[in-house]
Amino acid sequence: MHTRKYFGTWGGSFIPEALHETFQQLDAAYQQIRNDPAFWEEYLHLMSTYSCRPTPLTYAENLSKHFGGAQIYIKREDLNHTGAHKANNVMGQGLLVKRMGKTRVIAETGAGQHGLATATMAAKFGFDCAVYMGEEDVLRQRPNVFWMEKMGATVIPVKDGSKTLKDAINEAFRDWVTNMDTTHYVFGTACGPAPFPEMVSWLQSIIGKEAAEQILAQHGRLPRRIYACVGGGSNSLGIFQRFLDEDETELVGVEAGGLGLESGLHAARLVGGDASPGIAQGYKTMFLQNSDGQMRDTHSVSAGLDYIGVSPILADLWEKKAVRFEAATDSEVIEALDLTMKKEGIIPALESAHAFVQAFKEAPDLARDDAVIINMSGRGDKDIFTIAHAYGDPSWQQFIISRARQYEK
Amino acid sequence: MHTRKYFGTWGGSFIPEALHETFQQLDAAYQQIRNDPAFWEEYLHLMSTYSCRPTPLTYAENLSKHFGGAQIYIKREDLNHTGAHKANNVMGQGLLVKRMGKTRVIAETGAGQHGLATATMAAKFGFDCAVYMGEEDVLRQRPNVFWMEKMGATVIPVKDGSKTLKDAINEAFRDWVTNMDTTHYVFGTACGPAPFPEMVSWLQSIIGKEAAEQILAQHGRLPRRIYACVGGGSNSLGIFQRFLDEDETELVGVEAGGLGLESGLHAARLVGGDASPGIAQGYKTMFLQNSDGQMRDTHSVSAGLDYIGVSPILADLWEKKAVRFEAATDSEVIEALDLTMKKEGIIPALESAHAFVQAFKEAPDLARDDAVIINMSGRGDKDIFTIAHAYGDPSWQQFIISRARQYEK
Amino acid sequence: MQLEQAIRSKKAGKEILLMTHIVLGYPSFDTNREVIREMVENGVDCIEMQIPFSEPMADGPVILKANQDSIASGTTIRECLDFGAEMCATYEIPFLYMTYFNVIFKYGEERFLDKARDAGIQGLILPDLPPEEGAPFMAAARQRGLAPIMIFSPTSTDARMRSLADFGGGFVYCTARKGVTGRHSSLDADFANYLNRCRQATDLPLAVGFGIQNRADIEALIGVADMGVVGSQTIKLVDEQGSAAVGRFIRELLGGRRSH
Amino acid sequence: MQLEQAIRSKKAGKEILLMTHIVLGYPSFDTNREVIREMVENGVDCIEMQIPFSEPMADGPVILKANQDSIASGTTIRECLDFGAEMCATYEIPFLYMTYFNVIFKYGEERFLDKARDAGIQGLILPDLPPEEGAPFMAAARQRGLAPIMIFSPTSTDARMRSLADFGGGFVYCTARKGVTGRHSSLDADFANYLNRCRQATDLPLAVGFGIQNRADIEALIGVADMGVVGSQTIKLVDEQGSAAVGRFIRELLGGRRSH
Ligand SMILES: Cc1ncc(COP(=O)(O)O)c(C=O)c1O
Ligand SMILES: Cc1ncc(COP(=O)(O)O)c(C=O)c1O
Repeated sequence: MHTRKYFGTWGGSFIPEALHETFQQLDAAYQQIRNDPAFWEEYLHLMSTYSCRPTPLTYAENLSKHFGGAQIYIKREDLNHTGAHKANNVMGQGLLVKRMGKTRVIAETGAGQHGLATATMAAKFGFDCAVYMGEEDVLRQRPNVFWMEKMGATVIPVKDGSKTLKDAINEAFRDWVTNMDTTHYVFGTACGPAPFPEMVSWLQSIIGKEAAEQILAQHGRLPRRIYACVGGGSNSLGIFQRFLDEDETELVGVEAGGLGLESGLHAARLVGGDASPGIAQGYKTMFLQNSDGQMRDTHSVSAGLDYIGVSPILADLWEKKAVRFEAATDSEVIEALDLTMKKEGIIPALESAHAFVQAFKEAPDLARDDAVIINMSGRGDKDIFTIAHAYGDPSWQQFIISRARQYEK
Repeated sequence: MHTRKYFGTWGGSFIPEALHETFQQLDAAYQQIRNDPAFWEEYLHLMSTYSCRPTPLTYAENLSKHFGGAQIYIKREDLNHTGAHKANNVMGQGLLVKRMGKTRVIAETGAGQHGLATATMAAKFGFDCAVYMGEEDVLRQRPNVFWMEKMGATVIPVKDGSKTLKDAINEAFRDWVTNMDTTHYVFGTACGPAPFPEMVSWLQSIIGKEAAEQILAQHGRLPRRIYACVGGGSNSLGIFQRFLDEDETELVGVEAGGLGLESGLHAARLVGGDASPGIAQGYKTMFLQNSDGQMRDTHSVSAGLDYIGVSPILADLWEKKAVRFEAATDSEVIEALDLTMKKEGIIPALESAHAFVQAFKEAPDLARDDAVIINMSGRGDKDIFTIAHAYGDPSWQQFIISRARQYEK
Repeated sequence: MQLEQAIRSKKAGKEILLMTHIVLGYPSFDTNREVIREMVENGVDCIEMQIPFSEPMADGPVILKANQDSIASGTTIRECLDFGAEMCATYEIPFLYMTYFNVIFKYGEERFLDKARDAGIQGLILPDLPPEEGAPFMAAARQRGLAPIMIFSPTSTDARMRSLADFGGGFVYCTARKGVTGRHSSLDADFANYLNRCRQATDLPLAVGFGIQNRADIEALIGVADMGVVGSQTIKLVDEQGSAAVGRFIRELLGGRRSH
Repeated sequence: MQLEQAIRSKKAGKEILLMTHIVLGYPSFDTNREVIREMVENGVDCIEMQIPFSEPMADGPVILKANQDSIASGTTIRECLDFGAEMCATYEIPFLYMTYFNVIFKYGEERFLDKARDAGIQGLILPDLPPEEGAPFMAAARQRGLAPIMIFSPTSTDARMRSLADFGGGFVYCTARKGVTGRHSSLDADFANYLNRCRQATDLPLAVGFGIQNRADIEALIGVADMGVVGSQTIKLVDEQGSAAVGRFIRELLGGRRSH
């Protein structure tokens, strides 16, 4: 097979000339692994011995009863090593880097999940590792920074622009354009120049392959709907791809509605009318930008969905109406998180909780013998600083204050 | 089969008369599940759909090379739902509580791991839940308290005695002695009055059963040694039991050496000469106590090993020399943790890191074709407050201070 | 059995007997001395002296704290045993030791029993030593004339009570309710039914404790039990008002009855 | 092709040409005006005017910051196009637009090209538009007499250079090294070899940029390239010393040569 560069009118590879050869090599290496069944075997072996694949499909009995409609199943990507689906992509690219003979990896990270996964992979494979992270995010996500450093990675705070994910991506490209001989850029989601969107989606497709088998075994037939949150698009594509040709399954991507689509403070690119087609960070998709083509600030309670662009593959599926898109607001997310913790003893990441919101809205109207799957892309305990803050928990505040006192002495 | 009350001269059931009937019922219920193969099936189903069993056995290639001796394998209990082996015990007891028809569970917790696991189980099964936790621990382990509360559990700070684990256990018994009609006490480790030591060990035996199959598949024969940390003893017994009759496998339990055995500031009951036989908290074992039989304060960097007693089953195996015991100091633990993060991208819990210490000491002297297994009882990211503190990380301190400023306004 | 006889003969002239409780070394042995004097002089029939233990799992907050403070202030088992001997030598009423089994186990079971017998102690209350674990120890106590006091609980079945009674001596300690010491008990119809079951199960005198706090509670026991037991309430009183307040409290509990 | 002719005829009388770079609206259009005047008056042969973009992935810290500050201060594409027209009308030297493709894409490709042509702009530098993506756009530019400037990198193979050259016009922009703008380049043996490869691949004039900072760098280009490009260095200079310092800097770069 050959890499698809365009998905409908979306995608492409808008890269500086200095990276032309690097991408040629990457593409060749990708095609090689893609066409080599031994690679997928090696990948499966790694993921089942180093991470916890197959991840379980959990039947959420209490939530199902609570809503009284569809039977709700949760695909547990949170149980991956490092706590999110990000590991699937990163470990796969790690194997690729080994084949390419490179010795250094770089990555961008927003919430820190992808950075942590990359630092982990680098430790495991013995690569040098630098992680670019917006200065704002470094400040907000100190625990992840701490672990990355402890894994031996260098975390480089990016002080430009909005000091968040998109700026970290630019900075990673600037590094790559200098060090391409030794270095592979481990892109964290199904965005960026080809072959990243396709390659990342392919590595993540393990989610949907497992989920299909599991739902057939547990429920006896395919689900009516699948819900996944959409940041760059990797976890949603990961679970969606397997079901694209299944007529009985509707696919629902949920974007970050932030303070509401009307507020302008959100990160919704495919719902609401605030995004428009554009070309940035090496690819063409729907971007949150102003009429001059300058990228806008985005907002979401979840750092991992707080991004200006979206996978070109999803933009295409959106245009073709093969995937339906919805948005969940910050406050809906906290509510869904709360209910899920109380009813099932499960703590979704704030990102993942977006998918829960939409599933909860729709489950009551489905039949009892319908199943829906929520892709739980990651675990929420990484978000304690954000979540405890969002709840305004006074004991938490007291805890932090007393810790600080200890350090201020 | 019948419950073993005594293991050698250790164990027993030293309980107030008010609990006599409760223990009779518990024992009967336990014997029923133990003799009912359907229970184990149900347990396996739950653990493989709600948690991530079988947990992987990871080959630690880099560490193995680093030490140049035995091949090091890591049993990944950290990948369980809620992040530690505690889930095995708790989910099993959850199924038992359902069978007994009780509607409320209580638990003691030190680090918060067992409390979190119990709160999670209670949410899943729809039980009311109260968790007793020493006031000191509530202050130190606020993140776990936060999550327990969010799962709907009531966390009750215990203000008596040393305000730590042992006091939480006493307090849980006081609750139970009042509310036994509705309530089951989910004991967190292989200690306490019969049938807890045996029951908890049995539920944890899933670890060793899996590990044996996995090491045979991956290494071709049984391991030369197995290392596990020893708090109450549940994770170590969980992996050891399957191998007790295997002559080629030596079992090594690692206790908390704290600031060194000579310092007196440790929690070593079976190594060093500081503990003596005693009877407390409902059972007979080796306790860290003074000559009057008053329990001593213990110390460990890891809250989960910081306990006065140890499983009576382990005391017996110690006496019979069926398990060798060693101790790891706080500083050795931090060093082993550091190396494991850098070499393998894996973050052991501070408790688990004790097992790593001893394995690292011994691996170089074993042959290349020997395998050793380290039982990684839990993940270390729960310990960020302790670990970042132990490293004296200035950015972490700055982070906490700036968060506190936000709250002090 | 020495203790059983003592209880029976004391009971002969009274509606009900009163047992009180102190924690040794709390707040000090000197205060213990004063409190016991007040108790004896004001008509208490029997006193249980608790040797403190760091893990008193069956005690509620008041006694728990007293145990811990006593240990923290340095109380040793030797001091407790010496003090017990002093009290037995000073007063004529029966004294018992109450403690948790580890204290005895560590001290040496035989050695402890010998010391207690030599001191003149008449019984032992050990809330964490059921006969399944303690039968040999209980036999050794009886051999020395020390009564092993059995505990009945509302959760004990009739059969269980009968079986417990076989191991016991002196009297039976019936806990008025489930739970630990300290909280007030309501002595209602269920309670009456329970005490009736206790009565059926044994011929030994019945003492009732846990949450007995005032004269009304004591009155409710008249006719159904042989002895009331007041524990936490005296400790609270001494904490708040000092040992001098104990005499009046005891007189109130006994409905004005003076010492014999 | 207009631009190529201009370059060739300028080069005829000189050892080497000089192209400079400004970021439009940074720190202001007024300063841009002064800086350009200084540049033209002191002998600059060609100027690339960068229309700022929020995500300038190929630019280093100095130009990156200039882009962002310009946008933050409210610079619009309309202002940039108007300013470009003004400069073309004021000075005779060739002006180019440098930007990232999204700016043009959002504005409308045809509309942008028409505006640029009407203004008198002679070429376009678009570091994120390789011919694989931009061939039709490049053709449309050429139709309007706007030269699509191709970029060669040391990582470009000979074949790739030849293929790129087919799409280009005006001159070829050879980046002196890998990486982004701003950092100093060492113009060593590898560099000579690289420029030789560039020369083999195309007949178009060769401009060399990325890290050209002083007269020595320019001298090193004499005989091997047609034009040196100075970017970040001028921005830093204006930041530190104001636009008045630009004239002397340009004269230094040109080795004392005055404007024609
Ligand atoms: C837990 C989690 N879920 C979802 C996302 C969103 O990314 P994507 O849409 O690529 O899955 C992130 C990104 O950081 C994440 O950490
Ligand atoms: C991660 C972890 N490991 C080990 C332990 C020690 O307990 P045990 O010896 O029962 O396995 C604990 C107890 O909290 C724990 O949380």
